[in-house]
Amino acid sequence: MDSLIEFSEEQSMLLDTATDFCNSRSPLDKVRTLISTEKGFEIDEWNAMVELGWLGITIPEQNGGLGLSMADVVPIVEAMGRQLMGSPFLTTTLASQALIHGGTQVQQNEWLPKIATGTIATLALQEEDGDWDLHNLSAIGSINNDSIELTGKKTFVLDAAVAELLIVSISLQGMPALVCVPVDAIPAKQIQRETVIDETRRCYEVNLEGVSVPRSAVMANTCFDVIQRASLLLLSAEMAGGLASTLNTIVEYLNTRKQFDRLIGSYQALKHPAADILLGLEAVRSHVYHAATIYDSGDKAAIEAALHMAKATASEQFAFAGDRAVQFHGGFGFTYDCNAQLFLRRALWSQYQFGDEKYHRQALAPLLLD
Amino acid sequence: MDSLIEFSEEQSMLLDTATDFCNSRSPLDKVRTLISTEKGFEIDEWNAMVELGWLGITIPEQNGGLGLSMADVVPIVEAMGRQLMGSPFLTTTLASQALIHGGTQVQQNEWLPKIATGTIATLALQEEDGDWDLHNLSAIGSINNDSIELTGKKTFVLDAAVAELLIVSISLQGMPALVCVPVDAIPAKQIQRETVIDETRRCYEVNLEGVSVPRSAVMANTCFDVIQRASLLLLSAEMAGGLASTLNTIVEYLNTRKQFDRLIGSYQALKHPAADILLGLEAVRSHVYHAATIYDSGDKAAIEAALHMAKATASEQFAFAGDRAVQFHGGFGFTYDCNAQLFLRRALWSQYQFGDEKYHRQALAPLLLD
Amino acid sequence: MIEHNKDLDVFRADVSKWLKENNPKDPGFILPETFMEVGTDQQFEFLRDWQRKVYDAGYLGMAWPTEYGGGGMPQIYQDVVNAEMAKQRVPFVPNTIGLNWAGPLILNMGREEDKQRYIKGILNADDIWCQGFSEPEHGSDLGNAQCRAVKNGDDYIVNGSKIWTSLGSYAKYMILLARTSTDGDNKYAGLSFFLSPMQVDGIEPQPIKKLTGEYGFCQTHFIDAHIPADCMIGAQGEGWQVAMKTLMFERGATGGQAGGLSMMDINMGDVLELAKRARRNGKPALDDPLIRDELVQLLIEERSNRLMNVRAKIPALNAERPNAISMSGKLRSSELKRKFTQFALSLQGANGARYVSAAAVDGGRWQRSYFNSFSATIGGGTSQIQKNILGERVLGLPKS
Amino acid sequence: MIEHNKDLDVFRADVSKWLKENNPKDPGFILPETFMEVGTDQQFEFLRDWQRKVYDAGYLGMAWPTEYGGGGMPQIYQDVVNAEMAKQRVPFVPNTIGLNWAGPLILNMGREEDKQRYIKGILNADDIWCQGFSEPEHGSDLGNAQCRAVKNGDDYIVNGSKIWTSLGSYAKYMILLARTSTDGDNKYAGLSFFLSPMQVDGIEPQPIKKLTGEYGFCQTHFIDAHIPADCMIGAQGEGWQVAMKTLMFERGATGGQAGGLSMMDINMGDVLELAKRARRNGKPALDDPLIRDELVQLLIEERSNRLMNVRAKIPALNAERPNAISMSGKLRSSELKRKFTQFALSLQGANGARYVSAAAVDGGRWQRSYFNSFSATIGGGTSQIQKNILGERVLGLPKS
Repeated sequence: MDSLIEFSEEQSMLLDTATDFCNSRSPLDKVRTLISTEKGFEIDEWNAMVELGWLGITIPEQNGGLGLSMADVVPIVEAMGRQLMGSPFLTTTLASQALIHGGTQVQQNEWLPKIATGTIATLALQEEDGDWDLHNLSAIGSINNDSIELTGKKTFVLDAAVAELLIVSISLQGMPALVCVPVDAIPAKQIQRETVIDETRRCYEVNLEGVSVPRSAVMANTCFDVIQRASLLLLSAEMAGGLASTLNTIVEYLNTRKQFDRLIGSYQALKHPAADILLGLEAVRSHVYHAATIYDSGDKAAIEAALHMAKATASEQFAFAGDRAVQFHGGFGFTYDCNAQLFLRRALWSQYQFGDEKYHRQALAPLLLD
Repeated sequence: MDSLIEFSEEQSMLLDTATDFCNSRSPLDKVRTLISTEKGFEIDEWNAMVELGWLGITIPEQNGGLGLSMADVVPIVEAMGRQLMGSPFLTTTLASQALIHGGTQVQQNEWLPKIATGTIATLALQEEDGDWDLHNLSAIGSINNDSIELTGKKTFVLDAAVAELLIVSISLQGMPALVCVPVDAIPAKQIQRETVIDETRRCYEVNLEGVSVPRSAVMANTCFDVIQRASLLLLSAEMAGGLASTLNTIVEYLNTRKQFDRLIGSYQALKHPAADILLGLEAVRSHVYHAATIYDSGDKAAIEAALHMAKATASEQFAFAGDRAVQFHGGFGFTYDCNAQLFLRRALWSQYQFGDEKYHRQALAPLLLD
Repeated sequence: MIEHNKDLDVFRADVSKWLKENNPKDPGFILPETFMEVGTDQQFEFLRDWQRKVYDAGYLGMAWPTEYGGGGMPQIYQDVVNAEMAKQRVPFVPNTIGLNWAGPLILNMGREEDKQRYIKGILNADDIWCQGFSEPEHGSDLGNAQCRAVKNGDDYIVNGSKIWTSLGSYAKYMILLARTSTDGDNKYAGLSFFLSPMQVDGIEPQPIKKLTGEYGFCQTHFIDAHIPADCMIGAQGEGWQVAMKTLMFERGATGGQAGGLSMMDINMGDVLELAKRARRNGKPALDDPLIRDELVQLLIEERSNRLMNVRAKIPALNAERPNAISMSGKLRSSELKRKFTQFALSLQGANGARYVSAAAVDGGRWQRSYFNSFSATIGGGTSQIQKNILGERVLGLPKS
Repeated sequence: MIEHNKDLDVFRADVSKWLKENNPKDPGFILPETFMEVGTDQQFEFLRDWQRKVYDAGYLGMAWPTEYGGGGMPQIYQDVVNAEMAKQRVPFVPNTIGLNWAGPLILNMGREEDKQRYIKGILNADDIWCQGFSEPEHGSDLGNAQCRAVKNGDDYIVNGSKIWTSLGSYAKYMILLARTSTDGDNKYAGLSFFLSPMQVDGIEPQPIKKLTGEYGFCQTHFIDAHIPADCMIGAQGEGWQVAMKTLMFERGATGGQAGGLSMMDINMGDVLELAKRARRNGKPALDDPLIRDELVQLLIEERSNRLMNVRAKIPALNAERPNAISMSGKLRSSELKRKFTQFALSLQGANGARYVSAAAVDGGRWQRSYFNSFSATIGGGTSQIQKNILGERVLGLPKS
């Protein structure tokens, strides 16, 4: 019987490296500075990540990557989450997963080596109605001889302004499909920045009107299942990191701030919820590393259940911790200067991407009960 | 615009009288003594209540009652709930409501004057499957010339062993019906005491096999709606009383017991939940007296909503308070000697009679949302 | 009584008509929810003008004495106006500290000259008031205020810092709690209360950015600021008592407020309305059984709060703990608001992650409301402290 | 490794077979869930006989030294037995204090003669042990124990009272924490630890009725009871350290327990199974969307606890707070059990209000389990104290 959680030497080293990297490269001061920039990240950091090989972790060796597993990406994303890094790493990794599992040979050969060496790619899956079911699409592709004419809008497209490749979901002849759209194919003014609650993120609305791609842009496999799984795994891992830092922020304040001549951390009204948040964090990290452990096991039902649990737990606990972080910082918590809001905003953004806790619990019900 | 809550001089006097009565007649020591008795109450107390006119409050004057409203019963039942009195008052009052709103002229003239002067009556509505919907019946009445032969079992029949009249719900020619069954019609061995979680209550299983009543025993109106409303009102009122005493029990212990050289009430881990229970109590009492206020207003939708809210809130808050009462009494709370268990048991009994909080919230959904 | 009620009905109709005709149009920019969130000059001017208009129509300070600018009428008329303003959801009147805190206090214990000087300007919004109770280092611990006021001739010289001074940049006056003595073992006895001018050298309100990303509060710095000694209200050393009295007015427990709407109301009715049109996961949010149950729970809680507030007025139903309901009002309403605004995000599916912008559901109002809800769960004594108060003062439990 | 695993598989099959053949039949009376709930002689004898049978088959104390009656085998074999016993849901072995607290302690720090004297009797259930830590007046505050032991020649004379002595009426020995000194400002330094005989004049276990209505605990009174001085384990004044070490064994953090099943397991699998056959409001409970969601939440929580316990063994994933998971184990499992047993009542509709009897769902097991669940949320440090411990010792927050 294999263990429910395994953590390799390799993962352990990646966690250490990534933790050091993110701590030094992404202190919260810098996160705040980057909020006011257009791109939201620094190219130096990006290049350093490429240098470390992180963009190629899951890319097969023949395409210039390391050929490792998603479980090896998890510690990196967790470390980034701790420092609220607003990097295109997450979405680019997800795009490469889509290419690996859904791209044609040609698409893989064209894009994967580029991604491994620093080309940014992203996914354009969401639409205006906020539907978490990726199959419900109003963006449409019409076949016109050898090309496909796109119409409709995609929303919450991460880092679209800096991506060279967008993997776009559309309805094609009544069926969902994914197409590879080079950013050049989209007029710049049709990529508009959106205002999202997490200011460290860059999301864009992409208007597909008038965009045309060759028929060869259609991917071989509309691998929504792979994308969904990969997204839940990495989002949950990132949330585990954010939650850990939220707790640290709370604990630090509780150990510093005095009220009525006592350190406020001595009050059970704050201490006990802090303990609850600790237990939430330990639960979330456990679900994340369990999901990472079985991710490639092939046991579909177990993987689905593990990922739904990870995201449900992460959403609930991180949102709770963010909310309490603001509250427990008192008046200071109500200010923009206090870091509590950074965590709360990240928590809310993550909670509502790819399904919140109620959504995932409802998905779990038939898996666990029937 | 009439006020959402009105409380008459009459009700106020009844509350004072009942509080004094119950405090002196039903101290918790005595409640404990009565637990080990077969009937669970003392005939002296019963006679005193009859003397005070309480049994006739809602009975019309022409039938020997006071012709007042259910709102006037509420303060009495609340006071009884505070002292965990295990009296047949509740079920007898509900039975007289059934007679008033569903009985034939003959039935009313026969039974109501008796009840006003101390005859105990009860309702036999529940069945083995624990269904809260009173319309689903497996007990059956078969018409045989001028009589009706009953079969099936009724459960949770309060005080059946001392009642002279049972109002029994059956399926008659495929339709729900209520029949008046004098206790003499039922062989004594077919009335068996049940073990219920609240030891101050006396519930019985009544086996109807071989019981026969004349056709005239069928009531004029199968007034489940009236019974349901009256039950929810009085149960919620009784629960408000029980909840109030649960809080008092907790507060007293928190102000007496020391741990680590401090009164335990100084710890926020106990103080704050106590404040939560206080707010729960204030909410429950408010719902109860609001429901009492509009009970006879004729605004059916408002009355239904108010009663569902009262019972939902009472069930949730009383069960929570009972649970916390045991926990907060620590080791002592784990003993039978501690009064916390009395309240928890009462809370659970009440929670599962006539629908728990989830059931009533589900009933509220169409009323409030659609 | 019937005659009187009939008059009131006529009056109510008049008010209703006036409000319908005078309710200002959507200004084209997002309005704040309370006076604590006034972040731009545009917003301030719009609301100040509205207050002036309401006052000029005779609908503000109706129960205040005529000699100072009030209406001299029974309180019931102002109550009717307040209810109609809430019903029609007109903008709020922004001089909240003046209307609800300082005004009632001055009318209650001010000298004749104070009343002459301050009351009318409060009502017509010429003189905006702000509040100087909290300090950066002492949050909920008001009694521990360290802002120092030292007598110097006819003045007090003030040094220190106050925080959460809403409208600080617009205010002409501040109700200020400052320490005039550090002697004695009772920290409360060293406090005094001032009706302080704000346009004085050495008083510098510095706007603070809120977690919403907007402005609305100030930190007010006092650097050797000279305040005339006759601005003190109550005797020296009685500041704590005056502050407590002020807070009683604030909470409306004793009446005396000028009236008018003091905030943009958001309630469960709005959440329900949102649930009816919002889409969660591509489907109507109201179709989801878990969403339905959460809505019912929140509606019950809102109803509980309302019924409690009604019951609080019936002494026979509050014999055991007469203050439980009134003392828990802020806790109950603020925590409910935090909960339901947070819940409102979950009705929006992926769009729950948007923020104030045209593409967001209702322009991002719900996200902003959730963030702003913390001002009430933190300000005026955090929810945690409110529970202490309930435990200690209502239930009689020992101090934490 | 493969060879070893193969042996283990054979061994597991043997154990499985033995248990199937020897699992005692339903005794016809309701069995307790843990050693703390043994309320009748019938129950006690049934369980004691079962423990003896398990020991005689070689399946208890398998990793304890052979010279004292143990099996002298690697721990893994006992682990296999424990897992199989849990899987087949055989009755538990009742001498819990001996097997999991006193035995490991004696083996760890007892003298040779102690080991010779006590160990075998613990394993074969000839000598039942009980625990004397808590006192009526000092619940969770073990360090404040007041039960007094005064040296008198070769004896200590003990006066005072201990509470929650499970199996107190059946026990031959007690692990006793008593105060041998009241000097010094450190209350802990005055405590000593005894392996005390119970059949001594002046030691009187008095059964306590639990909130369930059953018996199972005693209050043990000491009235001038003479205990031989050589029953002390550890030096005089070191009782606190010995007690803490004992609690480490209890929690299984350091291994050393004799093994065997120590309680009747009730878990979320049972609740789910109940939900599948129970009727709520006349319909299958599992049809109700709110019930379904609560079940999912509880199943997630159970899974969280299990995964945490697995992760706790991987140092690289516990670098920041190595003790968080192990120190929260009791809190997590006991609170979950309280929650899910309470929830199980709600699956039963009106029948949730029944109690232990034939007519109740599963004989009333769920109602009784809910009541019994408080023994774990209260005993061994209440959940409230567990959260203090997490806050203070794991998060480093200041003392309450």
